[in-house]
Amino acid sequence: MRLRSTSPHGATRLSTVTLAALCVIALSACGARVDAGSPGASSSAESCVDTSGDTVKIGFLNSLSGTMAISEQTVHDSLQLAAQEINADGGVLGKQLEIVSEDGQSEPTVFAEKAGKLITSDCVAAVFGGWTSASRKAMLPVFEAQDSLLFYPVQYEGLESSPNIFYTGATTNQQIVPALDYLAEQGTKSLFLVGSDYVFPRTANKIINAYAEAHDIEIVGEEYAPLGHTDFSTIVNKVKSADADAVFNTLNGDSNVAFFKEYNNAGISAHDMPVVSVSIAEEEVGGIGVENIEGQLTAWNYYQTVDSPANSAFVEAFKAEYGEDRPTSDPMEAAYTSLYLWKAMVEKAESFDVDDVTAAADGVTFDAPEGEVVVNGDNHHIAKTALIGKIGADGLIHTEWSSQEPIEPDPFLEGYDWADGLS
Amino acid sequence: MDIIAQLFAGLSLGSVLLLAALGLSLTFGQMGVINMAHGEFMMAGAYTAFVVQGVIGDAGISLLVALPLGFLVGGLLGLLLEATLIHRMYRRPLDTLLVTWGVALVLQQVARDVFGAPNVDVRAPAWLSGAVEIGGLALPRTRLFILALAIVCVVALALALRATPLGRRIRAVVQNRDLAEASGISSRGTDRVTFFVGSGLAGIAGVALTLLGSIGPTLGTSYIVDAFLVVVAGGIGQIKGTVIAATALGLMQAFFEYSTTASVAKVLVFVAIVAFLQLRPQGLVSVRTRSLA
Amino acid sequence: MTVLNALVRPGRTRTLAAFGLAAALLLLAPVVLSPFRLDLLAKFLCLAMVAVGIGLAWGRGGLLTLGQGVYFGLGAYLMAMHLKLADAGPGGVPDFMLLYGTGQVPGWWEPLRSPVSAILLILVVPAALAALLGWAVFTRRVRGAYFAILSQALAAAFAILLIGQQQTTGGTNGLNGFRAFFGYDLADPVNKQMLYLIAAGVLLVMVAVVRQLTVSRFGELLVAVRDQEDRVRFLGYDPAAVKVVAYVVAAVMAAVGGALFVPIVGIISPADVGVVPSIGFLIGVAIGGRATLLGPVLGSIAVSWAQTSISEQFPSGWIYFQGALFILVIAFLPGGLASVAGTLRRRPAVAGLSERSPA
Amino acid sequence: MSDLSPAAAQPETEIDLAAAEALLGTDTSRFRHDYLEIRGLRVEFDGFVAVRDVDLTVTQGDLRFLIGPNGAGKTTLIDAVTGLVRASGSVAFGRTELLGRSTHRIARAGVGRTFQTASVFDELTVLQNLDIAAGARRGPLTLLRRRPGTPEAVEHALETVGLTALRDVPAGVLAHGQKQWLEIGMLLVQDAHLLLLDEPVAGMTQAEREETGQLLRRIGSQRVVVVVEHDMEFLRSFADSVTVMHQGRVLAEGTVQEVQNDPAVVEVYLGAPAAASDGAAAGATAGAVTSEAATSEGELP
Repeated sequence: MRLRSTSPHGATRLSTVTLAALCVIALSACGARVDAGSPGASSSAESCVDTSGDTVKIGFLNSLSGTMAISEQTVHDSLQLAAQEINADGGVLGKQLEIVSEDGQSEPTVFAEKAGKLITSDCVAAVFGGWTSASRKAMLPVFEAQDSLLFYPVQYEGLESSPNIFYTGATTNQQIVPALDYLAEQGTKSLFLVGSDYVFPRTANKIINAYAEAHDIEIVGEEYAPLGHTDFSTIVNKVKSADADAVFNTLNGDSNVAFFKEYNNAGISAHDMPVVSVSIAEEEVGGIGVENIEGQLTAWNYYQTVDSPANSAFVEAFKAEYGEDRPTSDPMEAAYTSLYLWKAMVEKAESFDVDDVTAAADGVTFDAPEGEVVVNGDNHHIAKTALIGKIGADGLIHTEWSSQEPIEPDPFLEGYDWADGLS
Repeated sequence: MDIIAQLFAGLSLGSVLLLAALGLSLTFGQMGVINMAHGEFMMAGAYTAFVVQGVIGDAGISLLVALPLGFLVGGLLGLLLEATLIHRMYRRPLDTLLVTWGVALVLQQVARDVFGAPNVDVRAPAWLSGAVEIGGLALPRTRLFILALAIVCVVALALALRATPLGRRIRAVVQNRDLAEASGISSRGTDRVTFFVGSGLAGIAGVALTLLGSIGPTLGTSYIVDAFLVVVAGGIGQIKGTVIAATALGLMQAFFEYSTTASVAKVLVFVAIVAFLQLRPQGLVSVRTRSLA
Repeated sequence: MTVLNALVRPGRTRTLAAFGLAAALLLLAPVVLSPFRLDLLAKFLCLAMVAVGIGLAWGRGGLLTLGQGVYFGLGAYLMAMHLKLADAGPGGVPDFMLLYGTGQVPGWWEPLRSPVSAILLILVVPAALAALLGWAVFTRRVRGAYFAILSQALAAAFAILLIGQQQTTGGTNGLNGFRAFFGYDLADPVNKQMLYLIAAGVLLVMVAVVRQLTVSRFGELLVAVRDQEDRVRFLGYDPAAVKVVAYVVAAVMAAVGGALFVPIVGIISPADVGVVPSIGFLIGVAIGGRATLLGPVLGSIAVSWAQTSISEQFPSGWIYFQGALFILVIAFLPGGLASVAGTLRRRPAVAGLSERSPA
Repeated sequence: MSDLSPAAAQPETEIDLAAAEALLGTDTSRFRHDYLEIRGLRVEFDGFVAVRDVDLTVTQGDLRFLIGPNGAGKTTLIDAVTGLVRASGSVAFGRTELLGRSTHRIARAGVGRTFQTASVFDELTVLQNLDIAAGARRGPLTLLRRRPGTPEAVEHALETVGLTALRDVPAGVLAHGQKQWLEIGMLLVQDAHLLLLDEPVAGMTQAEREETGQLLRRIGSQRVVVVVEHDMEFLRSFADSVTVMHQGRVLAEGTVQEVQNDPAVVEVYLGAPAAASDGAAAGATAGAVTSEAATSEGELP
């Protein structure tokens, strides 16, 4: 009996020895490889994009599941639409586009992983997608390391410029600054800032504070709610007692619904204290409820109601493809535009090679639904026209004010004196 | 005046938490089942309100129809869950947590596939829009309505548990399953009814929440952690504890949020609960039992 | 007698053989897999480290911890902070602080400049937090569902805290864009391979540690505490101390997994540490067999692999699949796949799941 | 599962008193002349007084039985001594005051107990159960290593309670009586010097009772032992003295004979004043006590 209970001892020792041996092998092996490969040999993998056939692969990377699916699905849809149109029209440089779709699952790490897969396993010529800043920040090192291209279609907080990313949404001087210009023009003397607690609202509010100081506007309150926050009675109480001329709203997603219902129920009207939102597009109006948000303001570069032939064609094609009840919005339009811009760049470069495409990018134009846009080759953003809109009873947004002409992108706000020291 | 406004905000938040937690205090508190899909039953209630409004149109009537219907939808989902999965797991309470988490994931995705990913809107009836002015204080009607609804639910549940034969059966099974069975009470039947009522309350909470926030597939996830904290802090097996804990949490969140920020307030509330459980590990109100455990 | 013996004690030779096989496969992987797939596998191994710890705390100790993301996140953030500081160079300021913060490195970041103290902190900080929290909770006899819910709330609070401290933690963006790992260029595929081998080695060490813990007297005591906490108390032990040890070991393993996750994946953000990922860690453990040694590792790797490959095919299919896994495995196969694979082992594995409800 | 049913797989087991000598013989001088002294003990649950004004002294060599109707406070008394419920008054074991200490510290002071429903670690083997019981004073390094063999005390305990052949069987598959013995074995290796046994022979066969009684008597000669028991036959055979509790108080105390003849005891058990002091009353008492034991099975643990 005793023998049996002691016998396993040998086994443990053996396993420990095996383990130690394995670890030594593993570590010594890799040590050697590092010595051999590390100094200066750190070149990124050669591109494996195959352009020899009559198709070329591109990647769409959007969150089709998880919390961000609500927004990113729409971007995905309009990217598909653009690809179909381009293919029907003969493709790019005579090659049909072959779409590889990946789901970012609303998680930055998955975006990084899938970006790597699209570039190195699927060998796509360019990737279109991303929505949250976190997902873009997660993908950025991947695209830089692999020297591949990302087209990012959403307005964002600026302060970024990567040679491997084209930003087709607005940067701050094309959305937030014009909105402030508009408010100042309307005689706004005090502002209350409400935002979700993450990078875009915090950066936006930093800019707003600097602008306000230079333009004699008083910031009477600045509140942040955790992402997904659902109870806004306290924040609305604060807004109400602050009694500002207007509210600048950088809340994200679901929180907008709770905020506007609370705002309305507290008896504050768009007339007393208008709210300017920078994250609410046509898609979101339905979820918030038109009755809760009618008359409030938004700042974008595109509305479904924009009056131009290009937009009529876009809206018509979109509705034909996805249904009459589906509205079009700014990020959708920016995504749609991004694919056409890439096409134009490739055709100008007459090459799918990343270096050739970026070299050819400067000055490329496209007659987008929002109006003509021009690529800035220095910072990889595009010149866009700013539009302040008012939400109507029909659930659509109607332009109230326009910057009249495209504003040159300035992601680091270098052209604004008051913004010194912001970045 | 700000203090009074915050007092109301806190009470109102407390009433929302209470609605979310009341059903849990039955299923978790009385039956020991950790139902993570409770939040999704709330979501089902909210979508019920959406569908009902689509059919009826009039916001007022549809709300009044949706409340009992939401109870029914939540309850039936709960019944289904109990009958297919939970009933075989009463001896493994921790495992119910993971199983119902799986159910929650599936229900969320079902909602996404059926109703689409974007949020939908349920209009509040005219008689609930705007605020009631009392001494210069504007109290939103929707919040007053939810406060009243929470009170009604608590009173009805307390009466049902105390005064009806069904309630007596529920309490008997909770206190001693074997003895109750020996005295002829069908514990299977009682379990089902308890789960039905608990889940039905989640449905009602979901309908009520359409007045305040967004209606989307992830509606439930925003409430589930807070709701469980309420039940834990309130103590097992007593509605009284749940009511006090919900109110206290609501007030704490409102006042912390007022003096700091919403993020910090959430963290502070959590710290307060951990500290509180140091003092009273069994929660506010606990039933002493003479057993080893 | 011998039959009974075999029933009670998992075959040692078999465990050893499985261990050796796993080691061989791990060593073989770099030869067979493309760099991208190898990177993925390395990431899975990091997640499997969390699973090994959960296997000990939950499978053996009955501590259903829904907050392992906190320790995973602590390890990951500490490592990420060190990498950011190292990239910035001596006295330098990480790029995101220049953009979104004050442009100053906060004092509590400074200890992470030195590689040695960074590694020490990665081990010590999570261990200290777990010890403190575990001690507070377990000595007050908070257990079972209460413990699970508290640990879940901890994960929620931790994520909110990280998001709220944008200037010093990167907020929702998290920390990313690392160039080097202790002086080795992260863009170099050879160094990626080295990272993979380190992860594989660390994982094997962890498995060996857990094995030693489970076959030791401590392992028996842990099972005793799981099944009859009060009885153990009447024998003169403090069950809280036993639980704290298991909890701390699990926390440290999660932290190390997180620390290696950072250079391998290149990013850590609050989305990887909150409530949802914390529960996600459990599914692999449950599928593999929570009370077995290799079950959690294999289950975790299998689930990660399934997540990647299924979501490549059917975007929303993964959610259904994950939900179905939770439901089917936990409800109908509580011993995990290990209980099917080894019919001989079935009895102890299944019996291990009858918890005594605290309430 | 079915092939593991206790009846099918297990050999007969029996108590080995000779082996107990080795365990009890290793007695250190630490606990010589032990005694349990309870003074003014009071236990209250939310206003309900479960135990009040209890004074009780039990010395080494006096195998004490504690009896009383359901709800008399017997188990609560043991709970109070072992720190499971909060109590006021004084409980001293030797010179050590036990009240106010945590349960595991009380256990380390040499107090051990069993439960009405045998509580062993079902998933661990008999050997592992005993090894854990023997190890409360082990250092961390010992704990983190595998058991190098069977400790001597555990070996003796296995022989004493007759479970040597079943040492590697999970305790969960043991027969009811065997579990009870295992618990007693655990108390022995735990080196408890105050043993509190809650219905140790409930559910045992007559032969098993006899053996258990012999063992308890042997233990009682060198340890302080308190047995809560309803079985009057067993009590008469083995008790050195008896304490009767009723409604939280001590009703009577003395030898078996004295207690059986106590009018107060008779009144409690029969619900009427004792008529006469003849043997009939005593017999009636015994009968009443036994029948009470039969109903006590339904009592909550």
